[in-house]
Amino acid sequence: MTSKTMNMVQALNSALDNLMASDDRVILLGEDIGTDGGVFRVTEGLLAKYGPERVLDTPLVEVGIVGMAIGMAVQGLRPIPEIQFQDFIYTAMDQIINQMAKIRFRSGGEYDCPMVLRTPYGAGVKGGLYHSQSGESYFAHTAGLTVVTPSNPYDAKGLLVSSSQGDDPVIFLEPKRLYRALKQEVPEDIYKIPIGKAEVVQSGDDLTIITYGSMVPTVMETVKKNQINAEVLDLRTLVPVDRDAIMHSVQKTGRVVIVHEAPRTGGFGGEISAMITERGIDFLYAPILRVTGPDSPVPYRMEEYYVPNEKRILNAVNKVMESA
Amino acid sequence: MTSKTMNMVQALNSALDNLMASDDRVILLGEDIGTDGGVFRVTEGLLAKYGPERVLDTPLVEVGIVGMAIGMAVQGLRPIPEIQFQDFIYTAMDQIINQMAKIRFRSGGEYDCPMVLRTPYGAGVKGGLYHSQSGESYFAHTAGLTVVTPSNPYDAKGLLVSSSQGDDPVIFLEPKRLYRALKQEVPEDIYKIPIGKAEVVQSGDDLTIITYGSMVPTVMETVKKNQINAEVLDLRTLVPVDRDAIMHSVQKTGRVVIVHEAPRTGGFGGEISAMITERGIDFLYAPILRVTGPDSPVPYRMEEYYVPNEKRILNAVNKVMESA
Amino acid sequence: MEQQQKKESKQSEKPQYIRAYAAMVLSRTLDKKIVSAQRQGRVGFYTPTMGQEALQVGVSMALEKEDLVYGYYRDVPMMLHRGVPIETIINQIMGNSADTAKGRQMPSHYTSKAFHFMSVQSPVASNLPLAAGAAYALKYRKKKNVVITTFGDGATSTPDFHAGMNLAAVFKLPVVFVCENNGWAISLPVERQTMVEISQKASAYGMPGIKADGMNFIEMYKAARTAIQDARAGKGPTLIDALSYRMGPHSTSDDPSKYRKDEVTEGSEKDPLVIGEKLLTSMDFADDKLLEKIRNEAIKTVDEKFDACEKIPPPDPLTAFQDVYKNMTWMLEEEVKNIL
Amino acid sequence: MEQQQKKESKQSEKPQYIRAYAAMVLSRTLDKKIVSAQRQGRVGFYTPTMGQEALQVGVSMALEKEDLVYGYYRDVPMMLHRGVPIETIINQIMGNSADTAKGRQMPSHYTSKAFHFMSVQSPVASNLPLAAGAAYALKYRKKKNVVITTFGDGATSTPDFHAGMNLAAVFKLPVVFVCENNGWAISLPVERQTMVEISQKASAYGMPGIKADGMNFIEMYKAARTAIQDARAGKGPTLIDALSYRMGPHSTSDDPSKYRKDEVTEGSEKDPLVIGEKLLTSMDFADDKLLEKIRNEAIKTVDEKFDACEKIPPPDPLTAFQDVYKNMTWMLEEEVKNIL
Ligand SMILES: Cc1ncc(C[n+]2csc(CCOP(=O)(O)OP(=O)(O)O)c2C)c(N)n1
Ligand SMILES: Cc1ncc(C[n+]2csc(CCOP(=O)(O)OP(=O)(O)O)c2C)c(N)n1
Ligand SMILES: [Mg+2]
Ligand SMILES: [Mg+2]
Repeated sequence: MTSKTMNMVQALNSALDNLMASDDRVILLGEDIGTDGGVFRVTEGLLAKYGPERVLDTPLVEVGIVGMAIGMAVQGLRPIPEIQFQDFIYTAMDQIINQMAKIRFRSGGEYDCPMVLRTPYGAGVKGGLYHSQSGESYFAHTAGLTVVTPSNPYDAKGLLVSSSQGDDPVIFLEPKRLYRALKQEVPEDIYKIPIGKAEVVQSGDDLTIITYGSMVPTVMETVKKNQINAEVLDLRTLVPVDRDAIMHSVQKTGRVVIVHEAPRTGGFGGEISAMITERGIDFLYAPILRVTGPDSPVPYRMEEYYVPNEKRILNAVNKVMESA
Repeated sequence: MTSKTMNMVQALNSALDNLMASDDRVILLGEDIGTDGGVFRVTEGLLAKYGPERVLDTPLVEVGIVGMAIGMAVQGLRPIPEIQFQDFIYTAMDQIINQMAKIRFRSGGEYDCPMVLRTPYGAGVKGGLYHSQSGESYFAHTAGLTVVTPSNPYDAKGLLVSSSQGDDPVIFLEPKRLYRALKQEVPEDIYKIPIGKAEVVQSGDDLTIITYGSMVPTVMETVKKNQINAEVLDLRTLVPVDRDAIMHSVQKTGRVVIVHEAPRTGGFGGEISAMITERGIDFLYAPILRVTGPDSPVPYRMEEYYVPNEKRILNAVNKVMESA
Repeated sequence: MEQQQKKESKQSEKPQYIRAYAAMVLSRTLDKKIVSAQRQGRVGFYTPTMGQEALQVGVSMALEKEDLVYGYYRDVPMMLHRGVPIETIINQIMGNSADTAKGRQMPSHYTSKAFHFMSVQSPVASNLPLAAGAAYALKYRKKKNVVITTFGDGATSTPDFHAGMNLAAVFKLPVVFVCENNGWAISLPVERQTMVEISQKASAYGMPGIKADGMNFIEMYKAARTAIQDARAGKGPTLIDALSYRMGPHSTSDDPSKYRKDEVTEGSEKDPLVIGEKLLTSMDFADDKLLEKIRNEAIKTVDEKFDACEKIPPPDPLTAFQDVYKNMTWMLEEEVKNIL
Repeated sequence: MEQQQKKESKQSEKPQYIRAYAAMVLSRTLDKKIVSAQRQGRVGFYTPTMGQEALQVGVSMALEKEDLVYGYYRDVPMMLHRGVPIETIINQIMGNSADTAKGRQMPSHYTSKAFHFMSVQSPVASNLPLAAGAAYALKYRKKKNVVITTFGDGATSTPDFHAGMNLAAVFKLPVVFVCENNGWAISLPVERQTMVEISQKASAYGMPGIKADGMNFIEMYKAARTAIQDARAGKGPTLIDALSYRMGPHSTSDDPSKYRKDEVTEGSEKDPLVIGEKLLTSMDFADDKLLEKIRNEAIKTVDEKFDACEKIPPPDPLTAFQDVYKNMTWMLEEEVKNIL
């Protein structure tokens, strides 16, 4: 299998290319994804290669993009709609919560809805409060949806392929701050990374740091730079989350820090924390701490104060390590 | 102050009446709230009393109801829009998340958005998956929103008055299963119950049961019937939640059960649990358990299996009490 | 001779028309049965269809077997005419173990994949963008079928109407939008829903807008046929404003006396069934005896089937938690263990 | 004599027209300054306005001081014409401590309550239902003011357009919908956004739809004046399709060469500024010298103000976390303590 050095945008593009080549049920639709190649270039070249019947530049209507994709999926296609920024997904929220997530259930399993809703999320491009949101919690709380977020090019491709070839609707959240942040060797052929499995990015004994998506590199840099003997888990799938990987690590280390970019209150970190403590507290040596975005919108000029950074992660790690 | 026996619908109606009588900035708008008096009768009689300029029967468009209310609020009125069922609020989600919650912030405080978005939520009327949802987590995760849910007629009125007379936008979730479930003496005059304060419904020493809205009566019945020496907290406000009341009780009892109707994953129970454990685990004698709706849509015929009940609450209480 | 031919061609239409009328009668009979059963506490909830039979049957007459319907909660007459077994409808109303949707949905939320009837959702109009997507799938697969999507007059104010209409027009999709304009959205009359006639809305999207007499099943059939033929021929979508009247309450929970005086009553000359009868007799397709027979058969069928379906046991509680995903998540497994 | 009168009335319009032209020039000058500053890394992002000056100034000419504007990210010419200080705009672009919105929003998201310019959001068209609500508030208070809301051609496909238009029509609100139809929504030409002319969309709501030459500020002024007068007189809303052209890229992040050939270039005879100059000279309101003076003044103003604003320090980091609620929540206080 030949491979190539790719950033995340290129890896996603390669995944879409493979998926479209191997299955004519795969259709892309969204704003500016055709002629323009997508505002982040994820779909570049695909219109030329697969034609306007499979790469649809749509009018400006997210509820229509998602709703139309659902209709395609219900009738046997495998659409992959794109929402230009996750911040603009909310007009489609009714389609997501009341249609996409519930079709299999409400039809008694007669119909299903295999599709992947891709969207870039998170801060990092100085986009202010409307181009920086991390809304994973809204989706994670919606039964029927699978929620996936990659943290590197290799995973991005493998997870997107698995998402599209699965049987259930997937919300696929792409951390835009990592789109061009790092390059990796990525196979040019199609391959899968399983949904529902976390990755142990680094083994360690002193504590477990649980994170995902946009925060993985920040956590890893902090851990390396400060030589922290942490086990770092990259969840990769938020729903269904990898309970076994989490519990395995936590029972080993007895100390937990959770890191995500979304606001703390009602963020996915709360779920992870609760999940751990309801399975027992005897193995915990310290309070479970969360390092998250604050309960406020993402500011433009002061973005760097918003996003969790080395200092804040280190603070939490130190606090957790100090506890008896 | 004269009072009257009222159910929750009547108490809410009385609050709206008082608010409208005392402040001509208060405007109601929504589907079927005028001539029909609202499908649950909460606005009954108000069109006749205050006229069509203050009680607006709107076309069928939630995004418009909410968006128009925001525009009114920005221009100095105090609208109280109604969404007929919380399940149908999602087409307005962009207005809620990106406008209502962010106007004060994004305008540097030049504009504000004092309004109350009322909506009935939860199961209990055999409404199936589209007339039974408990979506409080979506709102609780949205910085800028205050989230309130009453559990009895007296609180319903006092909290609605406070919500409408406050300075920030409020999501006001009315547990429809309790609309006519119990009656209380409720003052006919206007009064307030403070936002952000939980109520200790029952004092106790063995454990703390934290709940809110639709589940309060179920918890209380279980506790009374089984003579459990529990401290029962009714949160009343989810955001900002009453940290002090929670920590005070939990530090006293050392055991916690959280009960809500919404699905577990990403539910508000996770937030409460995480909030407690990040403040310390030394005072906990047992894992924090959650009794919640399952991670599935609410079924029609088998509704009673979905909603937390005595058996499940008791199970959790027993487990928590058994822990050393 | 011309006269003669006309008569013959007319004669060949007879079975089709009789079948249409029979479906209307069956639906009306079932409607009344369910409403009265609801009053007796034997049914939880229902949205009656009375007044919308002719328009739905008219549309259905113009459809082919493999055409897709993205309908809504009042589409019983259309389902019956398309051949959906009456049991499918009653079992759904009961939410019993024979229900295609396993008792999960509120009454009036039907599913029948076998008859290409997409499962009904409650949020008004959110089937419209799906209908556009389904039509896209047909077009992409070069199938000669069309999609019909139905919705009420209130639905025209929603985001999903705007989205579905525009997308269908922009991509020139084989979909026909049928507004079952019954004059009311619960308590709001259509005159306060919008300042224009519904058919007028088509002009904002660049598609034809047809106003049709939805109380006359033959008129409706003709209007639908034109639109469906156009869609099938690749000429793109049409909006049909099917003028009708909601003769019953919005639902069994609704009390229309709060907000209106009923304008069309059963058996009056505006009743679509009465109009249908007149059409059939004036064409010499039916006489009172035949009509009577059809009515009696409907009553017999409805009574029998209703009683039989009522005896079917409820679903196994476990089914209330299945089909959320293809395979049950560990979370749900854990929760179900606590519940059952 | 008639001739004479006409000339006099015309003469009285002169200051108004010169002021309009000056605002267009000032906006164009600022536009170019910001774009070049962005290339130098002195500005983070910007959505140029080139090509939309005439339409905006034309609308603004027809407004009164207390009228409200619910605008969008390209409304710099309108703001300047209404008298918003140029510093307000530059400080917003910089996100510095003098910005009305305290550096919280991306560039091009202006706020000026002093000039009744509602703070701009990014989600396309979501200002429209707000505009309807604001208009309701004016009507309720029996004020004689109107609301103007602006948005692009792409915006017409959104839920919020449909909602705002219908509500304004149903409640007969004093609001004018101005579609700044610049032909493109990023890479999508308006012909693929919808199958009809934008003005046509008004007919779906029962309001007048006017097509206006948005490249000619006087034509635009006349169209806007009619609509605004109607709204002020209680005749309800109007939709104006202001035909124009996005002469620049969608934003400084966009590369239009990927999807189009520019059709209107600066200084060409389609340029709204060139058209404006011709109008003024043909009416004898201005000669080359005056035009030159206006241009030079604009350059001087822009250069001076830009340099001055650039020196203003960034906001105190704490301000990034204020105004979420009137009073900071305990959660945020706790979090901010960890952050700062
Ligand atoms: C989005 C949404 N809002 C509100 C409701 C509650 N509701 C159910 S039916 C209905 C009226 C629908 O009227 P119309 O579209 O005319 O259809 P009809 O019932 O008259 O056939 C309303 C408001 C809903 N189901 N969905
Ligand atoms: C709801 C929403 N979807 C997508 C975007 C991303 N986006 C920003 S501007 C734009 C195009 C807008 O086009 P138009 O309405 O014609 O305005 P113009 O930029 O041409 O002035 C898009 C797609 C957005 N801001 N909001
Ligand atoms: Mg109707
Ligand atoms: Mg445009």
